[in-house]
Amino acid sequence: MEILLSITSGLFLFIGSFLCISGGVGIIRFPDFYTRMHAAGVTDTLGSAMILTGLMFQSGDLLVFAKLVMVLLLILLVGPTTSHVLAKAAFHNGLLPQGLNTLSKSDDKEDTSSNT
Amino acid sequence: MITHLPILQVVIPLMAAPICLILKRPQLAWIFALAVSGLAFAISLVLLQQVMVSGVISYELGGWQAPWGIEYRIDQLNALMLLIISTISTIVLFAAPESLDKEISKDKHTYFYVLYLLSLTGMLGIVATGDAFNVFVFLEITSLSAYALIAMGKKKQAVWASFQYLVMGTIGATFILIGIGLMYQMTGTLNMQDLAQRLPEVSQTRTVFTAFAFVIVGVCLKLAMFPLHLWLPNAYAYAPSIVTAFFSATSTKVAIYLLIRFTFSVFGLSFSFTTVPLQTLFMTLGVLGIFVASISAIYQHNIKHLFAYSSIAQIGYMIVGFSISSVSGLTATLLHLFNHALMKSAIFLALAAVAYRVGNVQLDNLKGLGREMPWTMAAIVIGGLSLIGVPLTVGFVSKWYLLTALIEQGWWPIAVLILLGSMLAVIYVWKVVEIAYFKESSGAPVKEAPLSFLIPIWTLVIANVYFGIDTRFSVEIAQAAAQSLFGGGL
Amino acid sequence: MLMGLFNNWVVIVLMMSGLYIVIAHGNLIKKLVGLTIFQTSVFIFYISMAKVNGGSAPILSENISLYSNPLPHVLILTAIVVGIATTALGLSLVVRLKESYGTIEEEEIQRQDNQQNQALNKERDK
Amino acid sequence: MINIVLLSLLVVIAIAIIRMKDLFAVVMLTGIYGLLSASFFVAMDAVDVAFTEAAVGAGISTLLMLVAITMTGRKEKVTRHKPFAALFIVLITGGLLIYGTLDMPLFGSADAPIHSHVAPRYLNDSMQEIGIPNVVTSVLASYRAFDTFGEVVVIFTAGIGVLALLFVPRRKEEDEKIASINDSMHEHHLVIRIITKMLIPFILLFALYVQFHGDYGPGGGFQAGVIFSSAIVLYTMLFGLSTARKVINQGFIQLMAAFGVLFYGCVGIASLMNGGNFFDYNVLSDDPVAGQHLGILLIEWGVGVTVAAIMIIIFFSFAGRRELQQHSENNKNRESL
Amino acid sequence: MNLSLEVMLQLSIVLPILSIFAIIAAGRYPNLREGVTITTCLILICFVSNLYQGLLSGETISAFWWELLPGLTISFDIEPLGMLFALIASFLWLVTTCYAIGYMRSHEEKNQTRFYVCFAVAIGAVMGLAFSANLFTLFVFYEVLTLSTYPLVTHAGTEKAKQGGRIYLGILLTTSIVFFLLAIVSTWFVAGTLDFKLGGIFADDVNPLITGTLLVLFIFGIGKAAIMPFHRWLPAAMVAPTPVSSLLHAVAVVKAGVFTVLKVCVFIFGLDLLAVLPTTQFLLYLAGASVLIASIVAMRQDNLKARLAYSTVSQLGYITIGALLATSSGVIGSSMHIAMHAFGKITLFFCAGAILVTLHKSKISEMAGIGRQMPITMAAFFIASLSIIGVPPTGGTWSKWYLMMGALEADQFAIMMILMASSLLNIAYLLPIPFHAFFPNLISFKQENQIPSSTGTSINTMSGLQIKEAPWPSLIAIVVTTLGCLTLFVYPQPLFELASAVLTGRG
Repeated sequence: MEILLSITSGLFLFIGSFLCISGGVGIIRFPDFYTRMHAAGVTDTLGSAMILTGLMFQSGDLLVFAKLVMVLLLILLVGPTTSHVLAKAAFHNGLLPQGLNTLSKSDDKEDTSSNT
Repeated sequence: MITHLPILQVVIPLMAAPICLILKRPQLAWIFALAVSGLAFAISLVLLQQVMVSGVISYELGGWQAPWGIEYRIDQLNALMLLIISTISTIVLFAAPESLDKEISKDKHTYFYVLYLLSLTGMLGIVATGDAFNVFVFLEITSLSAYALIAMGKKKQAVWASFQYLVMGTIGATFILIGIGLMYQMTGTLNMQDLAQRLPEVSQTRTVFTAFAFVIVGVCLKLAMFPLHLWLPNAYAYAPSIVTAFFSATSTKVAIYLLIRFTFSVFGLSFSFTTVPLQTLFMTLGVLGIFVASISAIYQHNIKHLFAYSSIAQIGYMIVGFSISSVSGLTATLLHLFNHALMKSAIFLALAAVAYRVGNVQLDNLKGLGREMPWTMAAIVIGGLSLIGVPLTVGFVSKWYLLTALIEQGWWPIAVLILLGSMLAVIYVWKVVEIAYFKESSGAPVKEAPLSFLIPIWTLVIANVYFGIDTRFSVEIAQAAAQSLFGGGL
Repeated sequence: MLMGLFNNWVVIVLMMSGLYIVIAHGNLIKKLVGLTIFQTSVFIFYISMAKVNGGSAPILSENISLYSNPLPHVLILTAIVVGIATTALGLSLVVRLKESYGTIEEEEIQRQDNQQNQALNKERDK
Repeated sequence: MINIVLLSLLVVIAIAIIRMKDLFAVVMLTGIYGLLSASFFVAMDAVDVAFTEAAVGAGISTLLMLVAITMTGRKEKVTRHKPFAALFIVLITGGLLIYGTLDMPLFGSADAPIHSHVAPRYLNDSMQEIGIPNVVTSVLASYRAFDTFGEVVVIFTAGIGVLALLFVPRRKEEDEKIASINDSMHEHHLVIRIITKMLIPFILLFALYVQFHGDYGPGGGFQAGVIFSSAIVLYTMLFGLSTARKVINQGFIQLMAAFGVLFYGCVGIASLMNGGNFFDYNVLSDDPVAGQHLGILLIEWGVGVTVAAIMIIIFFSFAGRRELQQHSENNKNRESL
Repeated sequence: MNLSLEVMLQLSIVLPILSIFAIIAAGRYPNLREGVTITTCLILICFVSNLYQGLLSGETISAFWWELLPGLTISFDIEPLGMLFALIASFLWLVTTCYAIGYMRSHEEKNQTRFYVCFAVAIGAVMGLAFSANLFTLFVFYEVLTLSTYPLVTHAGTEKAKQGGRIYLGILLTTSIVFFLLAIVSTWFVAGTLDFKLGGIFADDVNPLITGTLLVLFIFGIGKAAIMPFHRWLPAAMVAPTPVSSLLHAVAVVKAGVFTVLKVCVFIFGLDLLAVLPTTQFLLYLAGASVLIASIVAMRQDNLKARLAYSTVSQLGYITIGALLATSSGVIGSSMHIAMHAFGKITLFFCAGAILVTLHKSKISEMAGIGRQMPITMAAFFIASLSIIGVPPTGGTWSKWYLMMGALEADQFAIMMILMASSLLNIAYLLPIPFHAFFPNLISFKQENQIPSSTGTSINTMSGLQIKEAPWPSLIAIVVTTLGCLTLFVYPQPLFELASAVLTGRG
């Protein structure tokens, strides 16, 4: 039973760390902002989720397990929101994705001033 | 209640600050602050009397023994400092509301009083505590409230001066923190008296030497000693006049107290004056400080700058007294500490009255004030005379002790330098007198300062003269404090 | 020997970089950043002093016997808050300086002050 | 081994900060610097300190610097005005420090004087005398309670100082104008507002957990106060200062700050009344250990309230100043149009 | 009311200072104010004469006020030298006051109240200085005297007055702070006490080098004695109105300086130690040089008051020489010379003031032929200059005589030569003035006889030219002081006893 648990947690940890490394390489290699942000998004959510589940298997008593579950939920909630806000702010400040140079007027609304 | 006085001395002004914030109206806040400051003054008097009778008072906070908990040790030196700080703060507070009307916008007065009480608490806390790290915490309280108070000045240079003071002050405080850390690392304790016992064994190690160097440099930054004094003139010149009056008489004095406490009580006399060439270093810096500061004081156009530089020169005197490292030398420093507090607060309060009536304190605005504001100008003249050290004033007493201490050691060339220094004081004081009394006033005629200024100014001036004549009180305490410092550590 | 003192030397490098930023850089925000770094490195120095090899966090529990020293941790808790207090005050000063001087570069502020003093002197000499 | 990696990373970041010209990047790096030092503290078994450093060093100070940068501009002038003098001073102090480290006890050695003189009593006796497992909290709140009191006053002073410098008296007619802008921005922030609406209760709950968990694990007044204020700050950033001021008006928050400090002091006065020395919790109730528990709980509560109130005051002052600046710009643009 | 002598001693110091409140109170009514001043002078004179009687009858009168610093007390003790100085000062205060009444009124000086207040404070300080029992009290009153006379010197309030005041205060404060204070502190440290003792307070084993340097410090420190390098303040103080310069030159400031020199030489060093010190010789020649150079410079001065100022510098040189000769007759000569010079110089200044007020002339070149208009003043001027020169009918002869004897005893022949030469120089710069006044060569007299009218008392005489004298109170003062010069010659007995008692201790 012990060996099974440690193998699965080792597996999860391995996948998680692989995803993080790929995200890191992605940030360096990708051409422009948005693609780079996509790579960061990957590490942010999936990579850390994998590592956390791996740790869950390692954890001894229930309290630590519960705390890890809560951290996982938080990450799943906060991760995508941050990347969303990052993209919105970039887009709002006029950073266009590399290929496109003009935008069709329909889906863009100019608003007065962003808060911060 | 009597046994709890040492802690009440610090806690009462401390608790008064938030209460002041709750009493919204500035008038109420002022009365409350004045009452609290008066109470602190009363407590410091009782403490002084107790100390003179029964020697050192020790008070364990939280009921824990000394090295484990924090301990308050009050001996003659602390009691003298507590008395100076609370007296000056009470007297200066009298003139606060009138002077603030002209210098700070109405809605910020309550904040001013809160910060004033906090800086008072900080200083009392530094002086009363017997724990090294506690000194750092209360040092931060004083400095933070000082940065905020200075930045409340009406001109824009005040904010810039306050920022420079913040940068230099924080570097100084962090140096002290490093010094305390190194000391803690070598001895394992933070209590000053415990440090004094455990340091001699490790005193030959290089770490303790570095700890000593860092603490001294940190304190000298706070002290505005000669090479590290660049922040003081602007900070005192552009701060609100009440703040300058209060800080000129107390903040540098607290730093000198720290210097004396660390070199004599914590590191011990033998270490600080033999293993470290402190004596020659401080002697040269002190004398250099006197000359450079006095000469630059002569060329100033703004009077507050002028007297700020003269403060640096007077600190030079204290450093020279300190560096003699003899009982009479230390007595001279402590006396000058007490006297200089009286002199400078009187002069800066009088300048506050001038600023209140005339608006700004450039030298040319002072033309003809000798006739229009006779009482205020008389106070400045008497303050100036005691700066020079004319007999029957406070300045003469401390100059006399400094000279005897110097000649006792046989260093009469330095005694001559000191006298030449006070000669420079004659020049810049007379520059002010000549403009006030001999030039005709150009602008509109100016009324005499209101009574709320004149009463504190003239209490200080009378104290200036009284303690110049009846010196029993100040000399006795200074001697006792010097004896105790030389006698057995704490 | 090296391993033992490496820790302190790195901390000293951090402290000195903090100090360098404060002194060398004219931008006031950069100075405050330098101050924060300088203070944080002092905290690191304190905490690395408190570590005992093999000891665990000073939370008493049955099976652990060796603990690190809790006292520096208490001191640093206080020092961190002192650090943030100074930074907050420094930043408010910088904001006020930007409003009154229009710039947060040390030389420009100094130049404006000097110009104002010279103007004062000229008008007085007239 | 881990701390060497962390320290070298810190050095890299410090060098990067020196080189960087864009202030926004510098502030971000400071945040990372704070976070890395927090993780270093965890490696050094200083869990309480790590928690505070993460919350305060990485969180609030970066936030405040960001707000300051929005007001003072991002670009730093290139010229370094006195590099050699700085280098000279830095080398001297650095050399002195290195000279000082030569006789220091080795890193992590158990026989260093600090482990043998004062600290053992805390580790051995604190369970009997105070009875809470987290020794750091017991030292913080009971043995050296006055230090923490001084430190609460430090944060109170900073709060009042910032207020005194940046206080902007509220004017009625402006509030309506700002409220209108907020509503128009609703769609712009739609996603983040809904997420924060879901998150804020949990942040507040977590703050309370940290507040009362201080005795058993890392946590305590400071961290709780900072987390509580970060929830409020998040709310302010998204829903605008005027709505936040409606939730917590200026008078109330100043009252809470003053109340926190007074509450802390009153615990001490209470122990004075009962005959013990200042901050002597044994006299607070008949059984000394229960007295210690009560005392520590109360002062942690005092610390938490003060720190939360002050952090909110500081952020409100900065945000208020920023709004004032924006209005003056809008009025200027309107006149120039 | 029979006040005990001790109370009288303390009152004589406190009375002038208390009188300033009465003077300020009576500020608006000039007559009342002058009345108050004169009554105070009279009371002071009777106090001092009582004390003089007490001294003669051999009583030791001393008083202790308080201990300013541990070991340093403010205490007073009467001894002959102090008595002599106090007598002169109190008597001349009365004379100067009535002179000032006449002068101030006719010259319409503004803020006269301040003049009388500072005058009273100065006299109080002089009394304190005269009766001080130790060097510390002396130094305290020395400084009070400097500061109280500063407003007098800058009385006019003009730019020139400010310049004069600046030099006056600069030199006096500098010398007193840098040299005098240092000397006092070192003496206190070396000798252990500052109390005046007849044979000197230095123990025998103190090596002469230290006491030598101390003597130099003292002589340079006492700026008021106007030794050559530090005499600049005297001519600079000439800017002040005449009553002030008479106070300065004759009554208080300068006399205090020389009195202190005498006290230091006799009571701190003691004559026998003084004789053996290496530096005494150098200081003697310095004093001699200052006498000669001052007299030569005085000859070239065209402004009468400037000439009198430089003549004071040279006369003070005499007294310092007398002190430094370290012989009994030298000391007697110099203490008598204090009195003689006081009366002589005060008369000269009164006449200068009278000429200024009535004829608005201050240049000596314009003073040819004024003897006809102001016969009494010019006669007084003539007698006073005789006293300064030291010619028989006036008191000056005695003091010059004893000074010569002193020089002879100490077989300082160079000093004797200097004394002789300077007496000749005195004649050269003093006598021509009255001579031209009475016997102008007739040509120059005719053209400039249209003299502007003035408020002086004008008595028509047959010679067709109006006699215009100084206002009557000033005239009285001049006559009194001239008579003083003469009586001092005819009846020098009490002065001589006092002077010789200086060395033998009590009366």
